[in-house]
Amino acid sequence: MTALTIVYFAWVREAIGRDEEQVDRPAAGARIADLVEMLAARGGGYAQALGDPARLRAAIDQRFAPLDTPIGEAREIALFPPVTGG
Amino acid sequence: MTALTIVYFAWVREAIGRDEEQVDRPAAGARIADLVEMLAARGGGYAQALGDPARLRAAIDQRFAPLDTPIGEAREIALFPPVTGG
Amino acid sequence: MKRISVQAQDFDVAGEMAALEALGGGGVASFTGVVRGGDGLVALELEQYPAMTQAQVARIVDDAMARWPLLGVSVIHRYGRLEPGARIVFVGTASRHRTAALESCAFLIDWLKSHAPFWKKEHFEDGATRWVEARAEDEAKAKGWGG
Amino acid sequence: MKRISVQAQDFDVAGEMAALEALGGGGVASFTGVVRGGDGLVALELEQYPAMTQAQVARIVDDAMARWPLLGVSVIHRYGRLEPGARIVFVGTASRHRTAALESCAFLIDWLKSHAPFWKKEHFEDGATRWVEARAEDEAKAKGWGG
Repeated sequence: MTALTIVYFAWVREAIGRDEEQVDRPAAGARIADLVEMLAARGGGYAQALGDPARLRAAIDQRFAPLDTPIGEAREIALFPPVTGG
Repeated sequence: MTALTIVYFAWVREAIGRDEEQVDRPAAGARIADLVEMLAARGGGYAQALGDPARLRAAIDQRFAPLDTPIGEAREIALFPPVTGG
Repeated sequence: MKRISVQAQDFDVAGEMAALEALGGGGVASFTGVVRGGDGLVALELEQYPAMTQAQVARIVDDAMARWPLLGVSVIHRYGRLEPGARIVFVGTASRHRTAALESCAFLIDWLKSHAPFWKKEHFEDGATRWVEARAEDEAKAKGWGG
Repeated sequence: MKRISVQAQDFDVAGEMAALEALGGGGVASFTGVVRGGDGLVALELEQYPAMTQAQVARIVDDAMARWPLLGVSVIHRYGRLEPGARIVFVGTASRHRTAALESCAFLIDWLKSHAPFWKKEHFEDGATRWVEARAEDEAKAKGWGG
């Protein structure tokens, strides 16, 4: 199965120290929250950026999605703080 | 006592055929509505312009005022249709 | 900043906007009214009550500045003969708070519609003319702001 | 008319306004957001999600055009490093109905605040930086429009 691209923005990106990476696709049925938990378990900047999911927002294939959304066939997951545009 | 200036706008002005005139000051206690009735009684364009007070609005000394406002010491009464600015 | 002008000539929207942006607020809201064409309209003639207009518009602007935390307000209202496409009115507001800028802009234009002493006469290509009638809806909108 | 641009460079408010006025509607509403200075702020850095931004803004504009009878919408959002006084965002709407123009303009800016993938980082004169936190108020405003 293809890898999954994860992209990071704002302080999530800064804490992790990269703006994009490829990860192995999680098991079928995994949700974004499962991916976040898995990444946070790496510790360091990952734990700092992703340890408190309540502070995070996400998008699947460039569309906003709640953290409990199944990853399914997605190609790109984005993790970031609540947006502050306008 | 000084005369009272009456100014007309929009179709009130057109029907009467003038934009301003001086009239004798009505008796003490008279309201704008009394003035309107008096002027309408002149007939012709006056009756056409002022015969239906419900279609009129007024100002006393450059401030909007309901037709039942006493004329008092006013120097200028304006009679016109509802405004359509903006 | 408070700029009020009742004038016959056209105005420079960019200049007004730039002056409001320069006040250092977070947001500038504006509304520009333009003469709508169609139905054979060749011109809109705006009559005003000169002795009253400027003071009445100033009162409306003061009301807005009392109700919202505004850094600046600019209101320009034209009179005279205006052809389709011509600007009639400009309202611009600047505030640190975008909601204050947007709401006060809406308030001002609603209030000008029903409380500024202007009357519009339509001129049509067949020579006919018609005074625009006030719409009950406009009066209701202005009343909706209370005060 | 539907114009959407996500760009680093500044934009020409007058040109956008003129294009909206030329649509023949009765009214053009606009909101321009400007970087606020103060508290030692030297710059605001706007990060975006490039693959998503344009499409997401287009969806918000389509929502507005579905909800209000609009003749035209123009949305410009900048990214990159912006100094105090610089324009960040422009929303312009044109409609035959002033209420539609004003309401849709407010809707669009509220929606951009909480649904466009931008993040703001403040840079201060002492070298400190701080990511701007989303305000619950902005989210509530966007939700207030329903949909």
